Amino acid sequence: MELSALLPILLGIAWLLPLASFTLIVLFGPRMGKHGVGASYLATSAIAIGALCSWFSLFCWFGHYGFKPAEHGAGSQFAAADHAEALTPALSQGEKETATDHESYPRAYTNDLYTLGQFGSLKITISYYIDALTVGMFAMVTLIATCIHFYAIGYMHDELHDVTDHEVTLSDGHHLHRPGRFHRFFQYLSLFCFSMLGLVYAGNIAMVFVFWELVGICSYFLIGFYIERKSASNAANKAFIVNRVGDFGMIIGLMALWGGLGTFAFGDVTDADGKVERGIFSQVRDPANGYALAAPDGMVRSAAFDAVEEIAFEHPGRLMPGAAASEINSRIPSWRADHYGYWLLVIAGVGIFCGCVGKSAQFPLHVWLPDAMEGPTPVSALVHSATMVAAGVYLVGRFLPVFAPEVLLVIAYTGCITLFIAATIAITATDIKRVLAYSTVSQLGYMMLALGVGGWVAGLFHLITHAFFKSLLFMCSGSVIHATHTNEMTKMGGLRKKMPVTAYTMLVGCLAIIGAGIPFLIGFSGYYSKDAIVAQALSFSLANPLHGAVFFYAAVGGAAMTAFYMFRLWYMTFAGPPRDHHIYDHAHESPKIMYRPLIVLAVFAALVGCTVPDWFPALGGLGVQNLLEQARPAGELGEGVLMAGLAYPEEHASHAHSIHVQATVYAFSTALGGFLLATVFYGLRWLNPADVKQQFFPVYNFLLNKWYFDELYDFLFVKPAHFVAFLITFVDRRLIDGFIDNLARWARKLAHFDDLIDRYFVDGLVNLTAAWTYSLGSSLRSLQTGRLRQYVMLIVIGLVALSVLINFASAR
Amino acid sequence: MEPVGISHFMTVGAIMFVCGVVCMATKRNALGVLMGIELVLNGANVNFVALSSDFLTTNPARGLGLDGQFIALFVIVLAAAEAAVALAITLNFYNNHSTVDVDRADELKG
Amino acid sequence: MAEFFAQHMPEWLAYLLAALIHCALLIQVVAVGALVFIWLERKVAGRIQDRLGPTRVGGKFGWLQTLADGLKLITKEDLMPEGADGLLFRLAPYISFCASFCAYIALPFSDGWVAVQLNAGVFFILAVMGLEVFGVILAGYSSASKWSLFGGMREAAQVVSYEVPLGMCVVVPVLIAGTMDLVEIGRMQQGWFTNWLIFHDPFTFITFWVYFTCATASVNRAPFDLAEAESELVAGFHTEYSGLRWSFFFMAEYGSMFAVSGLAAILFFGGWNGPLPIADWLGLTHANHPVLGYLGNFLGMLNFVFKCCLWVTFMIWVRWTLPRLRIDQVMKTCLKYCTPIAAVMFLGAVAWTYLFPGGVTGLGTPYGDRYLVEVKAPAAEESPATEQAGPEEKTAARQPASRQPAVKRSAAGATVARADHQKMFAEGDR
Amino acid sequence: MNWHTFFFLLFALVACGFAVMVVLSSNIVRMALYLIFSLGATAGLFFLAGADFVGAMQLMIYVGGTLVLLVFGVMLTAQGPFVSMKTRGGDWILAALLSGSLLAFLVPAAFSIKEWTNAPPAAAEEHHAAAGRGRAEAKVRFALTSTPAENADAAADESSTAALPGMAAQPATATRLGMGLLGVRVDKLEGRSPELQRGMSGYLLPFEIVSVHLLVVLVGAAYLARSKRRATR
Repeated sequence: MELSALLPILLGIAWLLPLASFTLIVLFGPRMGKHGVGASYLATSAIAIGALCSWFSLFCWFGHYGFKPAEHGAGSQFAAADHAEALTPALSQGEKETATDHESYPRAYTNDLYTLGQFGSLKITISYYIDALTVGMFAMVTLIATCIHFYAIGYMHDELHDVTDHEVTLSDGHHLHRPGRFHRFFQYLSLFCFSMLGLVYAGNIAMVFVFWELVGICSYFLIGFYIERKSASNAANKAFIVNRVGDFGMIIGLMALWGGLGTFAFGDVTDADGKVERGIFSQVRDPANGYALAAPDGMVRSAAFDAVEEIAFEHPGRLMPGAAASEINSRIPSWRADHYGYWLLVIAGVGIFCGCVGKSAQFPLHVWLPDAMEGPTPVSALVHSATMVAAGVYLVGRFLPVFAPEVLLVIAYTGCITLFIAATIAITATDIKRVLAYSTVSQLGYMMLALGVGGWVAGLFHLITHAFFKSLLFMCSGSVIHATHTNEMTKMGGLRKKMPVTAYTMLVGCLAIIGAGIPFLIGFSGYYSKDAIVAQALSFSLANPLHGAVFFYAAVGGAAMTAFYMFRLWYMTFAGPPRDHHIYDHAHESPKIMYRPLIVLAVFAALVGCTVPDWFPALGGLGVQNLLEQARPAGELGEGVLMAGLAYPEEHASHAHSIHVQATVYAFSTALGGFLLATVFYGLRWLNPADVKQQFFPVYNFLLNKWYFDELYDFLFVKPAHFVAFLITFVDRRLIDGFIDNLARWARKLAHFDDLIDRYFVDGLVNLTAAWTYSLGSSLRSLQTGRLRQYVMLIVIGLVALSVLINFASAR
Repeated sequence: MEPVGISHFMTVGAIMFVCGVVCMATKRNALGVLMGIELVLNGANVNFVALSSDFLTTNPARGLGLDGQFIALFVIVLAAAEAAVALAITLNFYNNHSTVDVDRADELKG
Repeated sequence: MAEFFAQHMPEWLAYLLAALIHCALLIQVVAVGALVFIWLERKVAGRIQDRLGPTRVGGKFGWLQTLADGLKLITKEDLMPEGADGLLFRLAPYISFCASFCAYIALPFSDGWVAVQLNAGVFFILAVMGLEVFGVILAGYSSASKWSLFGGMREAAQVVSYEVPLGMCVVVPVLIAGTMDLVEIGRMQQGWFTNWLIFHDPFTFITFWVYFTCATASVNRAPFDLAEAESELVAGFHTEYSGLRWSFFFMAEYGSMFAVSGLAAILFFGGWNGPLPIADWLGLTHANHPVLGYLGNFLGMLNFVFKCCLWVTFMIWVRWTLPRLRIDQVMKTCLKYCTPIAAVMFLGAVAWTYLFPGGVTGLGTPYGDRYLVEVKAPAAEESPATEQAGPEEKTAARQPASRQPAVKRSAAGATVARADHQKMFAEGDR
Repeated sequence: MNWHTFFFLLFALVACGFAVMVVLSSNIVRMALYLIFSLGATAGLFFLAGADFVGAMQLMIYVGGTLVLLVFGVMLTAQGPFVSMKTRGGDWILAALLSGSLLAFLVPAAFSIKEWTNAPPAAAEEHHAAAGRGRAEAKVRFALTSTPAENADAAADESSTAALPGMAAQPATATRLGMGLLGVRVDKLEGRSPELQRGMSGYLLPFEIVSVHLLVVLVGAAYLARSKRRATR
């Protein structure tokens, strides 16, 4: 089977199976086995089969394209464009494959599966866009989701029977007692998997948006899983509303894109009659123009609408005669040279990035993610660390060809700020899950930063490695919480003796996230991805000293902070003597079904970053980085138009030895510093953190209160909103209601009058009729004699009469 | 008289029909009424069958064809059903009133 | 025959004469049959009860005993009860007898030896035999005796009930043959005895026994002779009858026995065809010479009569073996056993003919496909060749090549195209 | 006067005569008997009209089933006063008037259409031409052969000589009725007239409905006639 036909089917199956599982659980969930336990099996098997399909398609991809990216032509600047040149014609021809030319392998498959509707030029379709990134994402998401499903079977077993929620106190003083919601949890998980995979599978931005919102609603459901808890429902609302803010920007971006380009599709889609509809990518970066970023014609035309109208007036006649159109077209290049339309492109990019900011919890919309930890831990592991929050990063990666350098700079700054703020907060947090949540935010900032400085592979590579180790960390923390029934690290300690598997898998996760490894030789997955980011930041700072230095130091400092808070976490939880003996005595290792996925994920977290060396037989070059390299968008990122002097270096430049070594040394040494600091404070307990706390009391408080973001937002947005609502309530209650009440009073009086008419006049008439009918009926009643024979006689008389009539009628 | 045609059959049918009607109208015995109904149905059947015949008319194409016989068959079958139910009703009536006089069955008169 | 007469005399006289000859011949069957069977019954009863039965009249076997009885009955006084409804009382035995006798009109004794080859022969026989019950009912009513009335009522209930399974049983061979023409059904079973419909499939085999039970019940033979249950009702419906009228009832009963046996023989046992096609081997066919054909037919008639007698004897045997059933048992037998079994057999036979249109054993010639013959548009052109063709041609006609008609219809419809209502008066003798 | 006419007259007379006697008789049992004769003769009329299957049905279901049932009912209720319930004179007069007027319309109506009287067209040529179309000849002859061979011969040239004109045009009906009840109108294929060939609508659905109807009636009748005393006991 052709790869072009196979991949959509395999990935489509992986995508749709969770939907089937969701539907079945919605319909029959409570009846699946005892207390709906079958729902978990259904959901797990659905995503497991999906994982098989995804991995199979990954193997197919490797089998077809090899492990390494396509050869680059002699390090030329246009090397990428070179192979991308082959890419886009292949795209435009759908799935044409010319095996003769090595360079012309299609790197992406896109096509419409089903047209939902066509409104003029607006075509809403279900389509797919599959390249190496898609395949890699599928493999990652389904694998982690499968592990988490298994894990959740164990973690959520409390929900199999009636639950008494000790965190909810009812008005009568009792704790809430409710039936278990086991099946519902898996129902949401399935829906989430479907949505997430659909988001990755999607071939157009409209479909992306739909699934974007779907993952949002799933997140909402899952955060609010313990809906009775005030904090949980608040957190769910917060997540949803904050995301709306970002999505608003995203809609603006979508509109700008569609208004300018007239399409939602990513790649060029060939429809049934061979007509090629050019997608966003090829319109923004025209293959004929060497994949250079340029404002497309549509954007230029709409930006220069003054001039367009002028030309239209000059050519009398209706509806833009051909002469006017050709005139306009002929002047488009000159307008473009004047940067008409470039702003539109920037707006589109920033708008789309807004959506990503919301979803990926970037500054200033990062506030929802820590609160989202109210959801069950498997949810945190799957949704709020590994997949959904990474969707924003994924989308930025996917749209990188569309982003102008200015947009990228915005992205980089956003990521940079996020990275720093989140890392600082994570240092002081004591809730184990919150630490991880801020860590997640911080790492997402890393990714954004990487993408913003042009490190396409670096950012997405970190996305994938982070997904593994962060989900691992979350699941380990879940295991700890499961064992201790508390989130507070201050009550833990020494748990590694009680739960070794959890402790050491978590250690693997910590090592992975801080990027531990033997420099220049081998390391955990984070070692590779973080190195790549730091290297790219360094490379960028060489090209743009002004911005670049900020980014580089943020990245390096972030590495140090990461190492510190992660090992702070690990030491506080697992090392040293126990702080709370009651909790310690009751702690126990989690069941097999929970710690086995941990082991699987630990293996992946450790190894996923490695690239098999080239000299290794058969598997040489196997690695995520090379896989992502195959999906790298064509064309250079270029230079800023609005901001002169903003230049983006090729990502390959960061592989240069000088940069690479420098970056590795920086990253490793800072991480080591952070690690040592944490060891001194928490592992060996040579220094007392409380002293430091007192010394830096204002800073500590500032960080403990999360930079007062929630208070700030409360003051800026929530309070004014409450005030406006109060005003509106006043108007509603006093003015409008009063008016309506008076109206009603009048209507009542009128109705009373009407009632009199009704009762005496209308009813009188009706009663009179009824009385007449009644008397008529009783007088006619005597005709009904009950004599059968009489009836027969009458029938016969009627028959004869009828015959007579007919006879006369026909005689006439 | 010769040749025999549909008209003759229909005359027979008419006579049976009228006899049946008179039977229904005059008999006080419920079963007599029932017999009258049977006669009426048979009179109709004679007509149907005659009209379905090919050689009782100079223009068979305008006849009913086999459809007439189909209808006759259905009439026969339904008459059987009707007789069964009518008999059951009559017996019930007889059980309850100890008579089969239809003139006595006038409890629902106005 | 009528044609032969018509050459010498006016047409109406010829047909009248032919009809009378038929009547005379058929009445012989009933009358002589009754004579023989009554004698047979007494002999069999005697043997079963370990006695000799009649021995004196007419030599060693007492075979003239019935005749002597008949003479006695004729000479008896014809009594009528005082409160009786005279007209009905007198009429009842004749109705019974006529109904029984009428059945013979459509009963073929040999290939073509039938008074009227009716298109719906099976149906006709069943219908007419059903009329016999009127005689019994009227006799029961008009006798002004409660025994008689009870007998008549029982008879009415029993006959009406048993007509249902009887009709369903008869439908099974009709379904396989695809025609209701008894002559056609008989012809289909020619050849070896494996061609007999009773051996067609397991369902017909069972159907036959159900048919036989129901037939026994519908002719009021023991163990179903509730209408004349001596031990309860004195003599049932004919309590008040005497003399010749009484003997008419008996003639009717034996006539009916013979008729249902004949029907059984035709529907299930190959009719006039012997177990082996001896007549064919001897060349006794019309194809060779009319006279030879006549001889063959005569042989067939002997076959047929032998089979009928066999089943009548069987009925007699049953009568003297089994005790009489109670009325509720009778109804139960009918409604709870015979009817469902017959229904299942019917469905089974349908399924069988559908699944094995060519038969399964290979022993018998498959004849179920006889009714799968192509329609020929105008009815007048329907050649009776199929019907009249020799066995070889029939086989040829059954070849698969001829089985491709778009619309299928009964060959019976084709073959009996000429067997018209007018033939009721026609000579069937060849 | 031929046999057909003769038998028609015979059956018609029996049917009508006994029908009238049903009306005139006041004894319910006699009425039943007369009804039997009347309906039996009607069956004969059906045979004469070429509807042999319907005739057999009439005998079997009507006479053999329905009327037995009726007689059964008569005998169940035929106690003293109900055997003969006299009709009042006024009723008779009224009934006679009505029946007379009804007949006065029906009989002329029966003869109102020329072709129904089956009278041959005036010219003899037309008479023969009509015979070719399958019209019944007034004179009915019988196909009588003594051997199958002759029979075959006679049948072979049946269409040309029209030895049995009426019958040839109207073949036996049982199979075609059966097929029609199963929904296949083979009779319409037989070229009666192009007008009639239009449509192949059969009677499968009515047949099924009637079957179910009969079942319902069976159950209903059993329910109505069941012994209620037993239930209270």
